[in-house]
Amino acid sequence: MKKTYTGLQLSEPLLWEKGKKGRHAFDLPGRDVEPAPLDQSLVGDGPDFPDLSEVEVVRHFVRLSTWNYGVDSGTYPLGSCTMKYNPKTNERQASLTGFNNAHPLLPAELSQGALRMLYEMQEYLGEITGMDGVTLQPAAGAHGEMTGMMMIHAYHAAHGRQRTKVIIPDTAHGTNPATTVLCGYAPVNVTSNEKGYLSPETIEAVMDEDTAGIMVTNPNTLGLYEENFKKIAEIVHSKGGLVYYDGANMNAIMGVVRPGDVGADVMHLNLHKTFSTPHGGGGPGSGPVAVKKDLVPFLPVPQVVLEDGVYRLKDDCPQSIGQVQPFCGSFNVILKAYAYIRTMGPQLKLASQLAVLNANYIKESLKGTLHLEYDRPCMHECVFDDKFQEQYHVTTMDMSKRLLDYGFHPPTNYFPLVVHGAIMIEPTETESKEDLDEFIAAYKAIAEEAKTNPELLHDAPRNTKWRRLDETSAARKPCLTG
Amino acid sequence: MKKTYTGLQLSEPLLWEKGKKGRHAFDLPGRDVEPAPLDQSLVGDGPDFPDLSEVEVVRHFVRLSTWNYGVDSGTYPLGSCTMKYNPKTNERQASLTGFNNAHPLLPAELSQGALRMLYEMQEYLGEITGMDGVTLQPAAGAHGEMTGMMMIHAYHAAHGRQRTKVIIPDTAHGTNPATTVLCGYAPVNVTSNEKGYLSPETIEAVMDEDTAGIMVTNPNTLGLYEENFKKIAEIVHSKGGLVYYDGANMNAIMGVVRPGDVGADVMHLNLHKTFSTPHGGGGPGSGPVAVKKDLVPFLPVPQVVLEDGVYRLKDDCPQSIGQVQPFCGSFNVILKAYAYIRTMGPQLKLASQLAVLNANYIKESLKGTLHLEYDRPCMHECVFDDKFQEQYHVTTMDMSKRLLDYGFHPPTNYFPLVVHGAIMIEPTETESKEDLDEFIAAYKAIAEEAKTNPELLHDAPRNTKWRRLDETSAARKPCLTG
Amino acid sequence: MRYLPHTPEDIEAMLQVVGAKSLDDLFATIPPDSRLKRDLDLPQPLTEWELNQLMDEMAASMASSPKYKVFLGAGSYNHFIPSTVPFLMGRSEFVTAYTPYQPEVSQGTLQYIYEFQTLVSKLLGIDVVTASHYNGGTALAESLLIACRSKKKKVAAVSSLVNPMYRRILKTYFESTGIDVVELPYLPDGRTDLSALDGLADVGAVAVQSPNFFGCLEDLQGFADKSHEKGAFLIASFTEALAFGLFKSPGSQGADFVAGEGQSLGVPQSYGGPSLGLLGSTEKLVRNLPGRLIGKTVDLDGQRGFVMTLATREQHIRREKASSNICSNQSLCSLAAVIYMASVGGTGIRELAKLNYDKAEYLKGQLKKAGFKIPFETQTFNEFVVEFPEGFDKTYQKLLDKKIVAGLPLVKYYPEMKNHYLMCVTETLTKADMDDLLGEIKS
Amino acid sequence: MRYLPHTPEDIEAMLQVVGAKSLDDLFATIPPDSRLKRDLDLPQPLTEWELNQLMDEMAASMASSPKYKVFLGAGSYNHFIPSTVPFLMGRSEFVTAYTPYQPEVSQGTLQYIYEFQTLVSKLLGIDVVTASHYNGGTALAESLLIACRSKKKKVAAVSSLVNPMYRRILKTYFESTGIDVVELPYLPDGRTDLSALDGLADVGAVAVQSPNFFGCLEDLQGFADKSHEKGAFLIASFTEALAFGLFKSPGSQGADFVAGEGQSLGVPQSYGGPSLGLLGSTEKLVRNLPGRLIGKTVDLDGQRGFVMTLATREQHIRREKASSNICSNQSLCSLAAVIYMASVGGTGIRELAKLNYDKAEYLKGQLKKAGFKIPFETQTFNEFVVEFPEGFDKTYQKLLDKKIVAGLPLVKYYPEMKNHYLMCVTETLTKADMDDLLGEIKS
Ligand SMILES: Cc1ncc(COP(=O)(O)O)c(C=O)c1O
Ligand SMILES: Cc1ncc(COP(=O)(O)O)c(C=O)c1O
Repeated sequence: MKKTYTGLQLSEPLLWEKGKKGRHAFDLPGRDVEPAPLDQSLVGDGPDFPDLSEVEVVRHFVRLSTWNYGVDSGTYPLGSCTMKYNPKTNERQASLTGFNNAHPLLPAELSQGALRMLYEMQEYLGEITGMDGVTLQPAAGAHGEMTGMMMIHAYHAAHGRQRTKVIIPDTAHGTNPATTVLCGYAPVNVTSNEKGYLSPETIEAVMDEDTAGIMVTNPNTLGLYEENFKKIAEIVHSKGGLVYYDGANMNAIMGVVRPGDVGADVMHLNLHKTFSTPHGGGGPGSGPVAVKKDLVPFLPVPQVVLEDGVYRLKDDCPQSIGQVQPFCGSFNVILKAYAYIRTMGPQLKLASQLAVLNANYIKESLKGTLHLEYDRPCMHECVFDDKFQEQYHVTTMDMSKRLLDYGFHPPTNYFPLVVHGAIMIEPTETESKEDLDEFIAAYKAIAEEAKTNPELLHDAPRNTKWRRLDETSAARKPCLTG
Repeated sequence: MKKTYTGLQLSEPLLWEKGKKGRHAFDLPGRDVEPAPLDQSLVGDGPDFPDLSEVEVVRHFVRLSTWNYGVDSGTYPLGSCTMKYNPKTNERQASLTGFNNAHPLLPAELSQGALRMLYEMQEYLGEITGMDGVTLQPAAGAHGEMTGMMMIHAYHAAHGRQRTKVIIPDTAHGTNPATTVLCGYAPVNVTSNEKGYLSPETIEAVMDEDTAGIMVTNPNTLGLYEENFKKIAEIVHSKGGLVYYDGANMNAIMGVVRPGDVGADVMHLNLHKTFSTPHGGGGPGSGPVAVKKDLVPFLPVPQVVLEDGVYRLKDDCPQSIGQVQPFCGSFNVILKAYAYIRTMGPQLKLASQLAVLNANYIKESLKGTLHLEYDRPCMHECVFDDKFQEQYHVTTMDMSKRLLDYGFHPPTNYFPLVVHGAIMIEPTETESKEDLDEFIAAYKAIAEEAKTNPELLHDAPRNTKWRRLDETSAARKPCLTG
Repeated sequence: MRYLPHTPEDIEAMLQVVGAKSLDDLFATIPPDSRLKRDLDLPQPLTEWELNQLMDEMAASMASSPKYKVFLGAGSYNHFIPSTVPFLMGRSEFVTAYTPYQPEVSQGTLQYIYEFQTLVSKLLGIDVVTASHYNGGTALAESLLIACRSKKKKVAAVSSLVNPMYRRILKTYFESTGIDVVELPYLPDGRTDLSALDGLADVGAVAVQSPNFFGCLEDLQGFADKSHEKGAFLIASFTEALAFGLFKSPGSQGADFVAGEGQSLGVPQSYGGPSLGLLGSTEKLVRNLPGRLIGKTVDLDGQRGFVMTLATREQHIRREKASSNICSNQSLCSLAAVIYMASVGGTGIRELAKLNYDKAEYLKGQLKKAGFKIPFETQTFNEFVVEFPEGFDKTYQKLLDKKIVAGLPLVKYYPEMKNHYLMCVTETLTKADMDDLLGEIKS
Repeated sequence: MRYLPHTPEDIEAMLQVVGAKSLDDLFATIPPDSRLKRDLDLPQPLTEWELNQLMDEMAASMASSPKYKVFLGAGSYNHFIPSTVPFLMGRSEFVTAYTPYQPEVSQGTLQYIYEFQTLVSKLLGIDVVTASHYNGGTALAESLLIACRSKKKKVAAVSSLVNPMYRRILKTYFESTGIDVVELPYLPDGRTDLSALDGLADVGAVAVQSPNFFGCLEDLQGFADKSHEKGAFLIASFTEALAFGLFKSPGSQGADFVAGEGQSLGVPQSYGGPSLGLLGSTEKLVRNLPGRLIGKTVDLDGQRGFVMTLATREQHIRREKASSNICSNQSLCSLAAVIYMASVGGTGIRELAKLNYDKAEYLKGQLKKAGFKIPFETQTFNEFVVEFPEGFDKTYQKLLDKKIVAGLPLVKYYPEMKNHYLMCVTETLTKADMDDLLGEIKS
């Protein structure tokens, strides 16, 4: 079993509790022009920032960083987030001056490298998803959802009759219903069957000519493949609806299933999950959207095209929904994902296979220890809950906090909502068998502690620099700036 | 007072306790040639290295790093080591492909950038030291000492009569006597006076025509300027000897004193100390040697020269002592020091002034708390000892270990040897007044604890991931490989 | 494959535990007719060394500064970024973490976001700022939506001098919302026509950018007063946050929401992304804000710490009732920004802003002197419009060959602005660079 | 100055505590006539941005790979270094620490050095390896010194095929020691003449490099036997440590000391420095070794940990009786090496070594086929000697213009070797690069 230790972690105040007026950590370029006169009535006081020396800045952020746990620290099986290893070579590529200092409005002839990368990326993602058109613009998964749903909206508008509703399964990520509303549709919530996925009958029952379509996450957030996906798509299509495929969980099925082959009309990918780009602290992401032929005219502009051997940005697309980003999307993120795809090639399939292998290995190894609501072969993640521990008054949260003491990042807790007290574990393929064995052993040890010494869990974490934080009072009297 | 916390630090086994055969974290380039036959009798088994994946390698070294304390973590007042801030921009410069991938035997016309940098560095160091010639070859301070002493040896040889002895003060760094012996001289040990520096009489008494010269560190390792330096140099010169100036402490006097102006014949600089280059874990260093006119012919080859606007390496110098490095020295280290000098310019003097200000501030602030053997204005460092704490059976070491619990790196202990139980504090100029105040407060608190609760100190450190390590058994049964 | 740690023996042993016969067998729950029968048609894997070569080549093809002298702004600004920023941002513990769901091991992230919120709120002169939005355009779109919804009104009035790329985003976003976006025309002085508001009814929000797309400073206070009079919120937008080092902040001029772009603050241009949407409001409106907020609290031992807070606005709690669908944000960009702001400091940001201003004024003055027309007399920051003589497009092409990008032709965005160019000068361009440009233009 | 945190008020307050009137006053103990009366005559400070520009220009002037195809070895080798190596090496806690005097907060450094010692000892097949020496040349010099001293003999026999740069270092080092360095001639097969030892008396150490400067593998076991017979130590030197991924290690062939260069193992060439001196010995001789050694131990709680050990050999304890004067070493380079070795792995290093070998053999074979002379038939690794026809120096110059550096002219180091070139091929050069070279040479 993995043993962790406590050790020295340095304290560090807030930025403005440090510093002194007149210090700086930035070189002002030499002044080579005269000061120009100014309309004083427009001049402000300037922000009251602290002044710090370079050493102070460096130590501040180095110390802060040591309070964090990342994938480079250890196993980070946060379900639904695909916290796989972020290759270091991708950072090297993304920091090349030619890319980093490129202005997004440079003439096309002077930015062929960037455009080529984007163009090829569109092609690769089209192949991976089995779709006909791709936009790289959306800034994240949720942004992709919105872009996709707006295209569905535009499609129905173009077909002469707007619809009012969208079907949302109970396993859906919170972004799905939120997106639906943002795009002017009312969500129609439907439940999954006792096996954890959608029954065609359920959809049949609600799908009608006022329904714009359905949003399905597949594999769904229980980590299960929607076995009736094709059938459901047929039902939706038969009523003139469209199928939105939430591809955030694509890490399970690259090279195995192409959503475009099984009935998806529109989908997004999370490059920052499936394609290994770092999104420290919450982002940045990139959520490309891929569509079938019928929806290609509605793709946002600009699109990257190849004409006569020259890559160009095209924005004269009359049916396009328009723009969702000022420029070409999260270029630097896309670049890292491109580097990843070029490094993996068709072996992306192996990554998916091993991601699924890892998840099933955890599922099988822990299923006596933690309660498993849906005991079926899973895809990239598995969802347990705390039913076995209820008798000891130990919760999912308690076990997660104890896991911190053991040196692991906990899984996702209390999501998906369909499982009470959910423990959603997504190991990803970059964890080795040894890593998984240690993680499994830790959970087993904790489950044992839950029986013999539940206080240990209620009191956890104890090894971390901070103990549990008071979230209630934080929300009651919000203090959002210092 | 600075408060530190314990927190989670992850454990990590040895490299070969991880991994599995067949993994790798390195891409073998594609094979584009046929395998060639081999004389099997010459073929070995290959080293029994572990096979690790990239994730395993990354986590291994990230975790190891978190067990270390560096200048970027906090105050690191290790006396005699000038642990100043290592500017990050210097790392950027040193990682440029043009420099990093340059072969040292490239024709001169194809390496003008590197040669120009080296040439200008020779010039700058000549100006800073007040000397006439500079070699950048030595790999570290001790290597510089040896290079310098070999030049003195060659000088005497060229002047027809070799000498046998070299005068070494009791405050000298251990490398000085060791170097003397390596260069074939016998050290003549002399003591400093009651004020902590050398008296001319002491030197007068031992200097003779069999003595090749003297090695003087100035400021000396007590942090004091050798007030009689000029006089001593005259004495040594008058008997035909040469003065070796150990410039490792140059951080005290840049722009204030130039050794070449006060009688030094040969000296070395520690670029990795005075000129801010990182030397994590013990190196790499760079120890350029500067000499007066008379010794220029003996400088090692190759030398970097500028002829007709082209920089070249010159090695036809008949009197040269020869080569001390295969190529041009620690190029990448010199480059960082060059970047530092170009960034500081004549403001190097201000760095020295503030280094001296910081040391004196600590000296004045702690002198009631710790015993100060030589109570005089100091240069870049000050040397206390544990005499006040003896009565509580608390040693210099105990206080240092307790300082770890407070989140500081301790000063140098038990050096220089002339002060029993020495506590040698060199803050450097990059520490702010606030940093020093916290450090002073910590020492005061510890001195108080020494009185009231000495067990705390004997038991320290307690907050670190490791407690005191058993050095005795490590040396008794050395285990140097795993 | 160096990212995949599984040896054949590992796979064997694990399959046995799982009870599957092969890796393919793991996908047995997927109907066979849904599965791909061939390998993905992607280029074969590159080694790290081949990848380096490919990327070096592609990067080398870009007309990036400093190789090119680029007088472009228009929403993306070239500013010097100290080497400490990428260095510190590159720390594994920052880069490879995610949303700070477990605050006990995420205080690094949480504290820097709290610091980010604080410094940005000071810069923009507004009470509260979120942990980031995708970019200035989406921040503006979402704030307009929220403003109109909370006012329950059907019209959003938007200055025609809001960045055209942002206005296109608004158009897209508002398509399915039932809210009308009405554009406010601009005046001959390069500012938005405040009086155009008079004719409008049912206005929930007014959006004005300052400095606006022509670089001109708007009378935000005037817009605030008039908006409030009409029962609407004023949303102040911006693309060049550095301007507030010198000029009055939008918050101090009565804006209810601020929504703009923070790329200037230490985020590389990177061909336009990822960027850093800044979004804030007065304290009253905080519960309407979309996206993450970090708040101060204490732990069980009373130690100060930070947590995600007011999450009941967010999709993962509220689902269809959330104030936005945003989930992942631009956290690493906000890290860049907070390191940058800490490095520049209060004293520095003012000097830096002044230098940007002075440089742009130099070029403006010299262009004027050389006989070119500066159509708008209004105060600008580091961008301004110049009108060149007919046929300048040929000179523009010629300048590209000389590695100078002489501003942005405006005609694409404002058809009436033929031969007008938007010029931007930051601290990265020297007087010599400007004189070169002037020399070339005049000859 | 961004590195200097002192404000004028700080300085004032601190001067007061110190009792000095001014910063100059701090230097009152320095006699006035010793002080410099003017400012240092150095170029004025550059901003970070000016520095970047200067450095970019200087770096761009270098004929570095991959811009140039460089067939040079001779002690510095171009090998691919995974991006993880600089990334991990760049961790603040590694870079900005120093000698691990306080083991409780230096276990990161201590463990990696212990791992370094272990992996290098495996690679070289020797019991013990130090924490590093300056470079292969100084490691060789110091080991020869120690060997002769501990044998109390006056002659060091050194192969004439030891890297000439190293032999120059030996010459310098031995000038003042009273020990004679005698060179052993080489044979027509490109190996050192073992029989030349016969005639020598009072030999304390024999130094042979394998692969030698001509790239040829020496009969180390033969040298070991003969050296031991003569009561001398065999010191095996090397410049290309990667060779031992494929060929027998020096330790396994009877060497008492190994002393060579580890730059190949993940350390950038960087115009020759800093490099990585590797120095090791059999267990018996460990107390003679110069420089740092890290040993395993436990802490008070019995937890495994590491410390500097056997320090009584070192100058800071033993002063004039130390086995060497070395103090700072090449620790960060050893960090690069241990990360590199861990990345390549046991399986990988063999394949990589084989690939180097095969590539060099390809070029050798093609050159032979094209009619050029390969003077030595002995087994080589990734370097070999070729003799080109008279007048090849002009072709060589022409090739430089085509960005090809066609090996090292040997005549500078071996006057008898006119028109001979030392060619090196590592995994970084492709068949296409070699074919280009061949095409150019033949035409
Ligand atoms: C299934 C699913 N859909 C959508 C999203 C939203 O993606 P993003 O966070 O990039 O907006 C997520 C993210 O966690 C997800 O897991
Ligand atoms: C005074 C003095 N001289 C010489 C040296 C030796 O320098 P290096 O460690 O670079 O060999 C040192 C290093 O600590 C020193 O302080």
